[in-house]
Amino acid sequence: MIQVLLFAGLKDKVGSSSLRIKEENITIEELKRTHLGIYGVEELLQQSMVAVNEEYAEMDTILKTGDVVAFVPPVSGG
Amino acid sequence: MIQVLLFAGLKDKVGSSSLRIKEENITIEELKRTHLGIYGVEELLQQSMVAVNEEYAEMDTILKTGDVVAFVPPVSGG
Amino acid sequence: MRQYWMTKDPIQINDCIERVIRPEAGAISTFIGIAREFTEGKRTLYLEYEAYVPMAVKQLERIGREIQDKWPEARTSIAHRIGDLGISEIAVAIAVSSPHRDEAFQASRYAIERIKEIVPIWKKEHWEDGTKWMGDQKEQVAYHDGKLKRGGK
Amino acid sequence: MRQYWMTKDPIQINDCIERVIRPEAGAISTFIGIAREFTEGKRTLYLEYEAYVPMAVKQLERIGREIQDKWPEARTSIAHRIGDLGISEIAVAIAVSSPHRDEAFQASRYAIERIKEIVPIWKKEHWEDGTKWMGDQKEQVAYHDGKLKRGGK
Repeated sequence: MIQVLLFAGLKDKVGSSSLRIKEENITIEELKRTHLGIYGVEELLQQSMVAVNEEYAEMDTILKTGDVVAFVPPVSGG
Repeated sequence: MIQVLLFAGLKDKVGSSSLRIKEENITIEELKRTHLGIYGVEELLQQSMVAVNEEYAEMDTILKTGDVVAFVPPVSGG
Repeated sequence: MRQYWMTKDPIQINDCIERVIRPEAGAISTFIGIAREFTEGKRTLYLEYEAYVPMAVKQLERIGREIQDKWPEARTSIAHRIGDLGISEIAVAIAVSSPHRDEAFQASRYAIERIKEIVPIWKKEHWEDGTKWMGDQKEQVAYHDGKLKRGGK
Repeated sequence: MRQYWMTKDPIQINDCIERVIRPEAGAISTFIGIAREFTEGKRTLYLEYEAYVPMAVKQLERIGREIQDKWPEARTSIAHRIGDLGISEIAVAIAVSSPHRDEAFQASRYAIERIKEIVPIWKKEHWEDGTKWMGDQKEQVAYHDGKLKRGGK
């Protein structure tokens, strides 16, 4: 089980701030392709940074069960 | 009558914060030479800016009676 | 007392300042981001900030470490608001102290630039005629391919 | 409410900040100069500031006009303390607001540099083993011949 967190415009378009996906030992890139394609948010995902367990990570990071993956659309704090 | 204001190290060395000098129609440069030489503060005066009636002025400014001349040693506010 | 925090409550700049004062400090540079009502004539009613809070705190702490690496004598504190903000309310407050002013200015500037690059916080503008999640305000190409712009040393 | 003032009372940075907030402002940069206890290991007991007060106020106002000329959307407020200051007390507080952060940072930096050039205020250090009127901390050659370094446009 992998938990996916979504924020801001990404959350609004997907219609949820959190998804639970029954997978493990896949890369973030694979997770995006096989499980997030249905939401029509390719462009926003493409622009987003990604974090695993609250630390920025690369798209080829392999996800283990229990990992929390956050897609971070372009930030606008400050 | 011209009033001379002194500050900080200049005030300490002259021993007064204010002098009254019975003169008029002289330049600041002349005032320095003829009336402030006795205090042994040539170097400090040389480093100082000068203001007439609360505005910075040049050394060749001619002083009128009632003018307030301030010698402004290198400043250190902030 | 935490140096870096996210809060739903109004921020006081003095809360950051008191965290960076120390006997060696002669200069404090602060930066305060406030909710602007008018942007080129367009009126904002209020702002809404969302954040990935635990990660945002970690990223603020990371910025603090980057500053300490670059300017070892600087001390930094940062607070960022979340939730709804009225006009002129404080969104972000940064305070950096250092013995002399040059490092304090540089470091507080660095902090706000890094916040806009790496801290997972998002601003939603609420105008009279609609809303929009803002993003990519630095127009960093780095964002477009989803890669993180590295800072620090 | 005056934007620029000299005072014998403790300064609160919020007194400057509230004077520069306006609906168009999205950024406020402040600079706070505080009495530093340790300078390269040497201990200061307290500081004493003397000023030519009416002229100092005029020069602070002049700095405000110079800032307005350079950054028309900036708003500035400056307060400077006189008399005796304990360690970590505020000697000078500057706040500059503007729509965007770049001008706010530039203008507050400009303000403190100009204060150290043209405002008739003097600091006396009181150490454990003596006192000294400080001067010429910017090491501006301009001072040495008694000429004023011109700012503004």
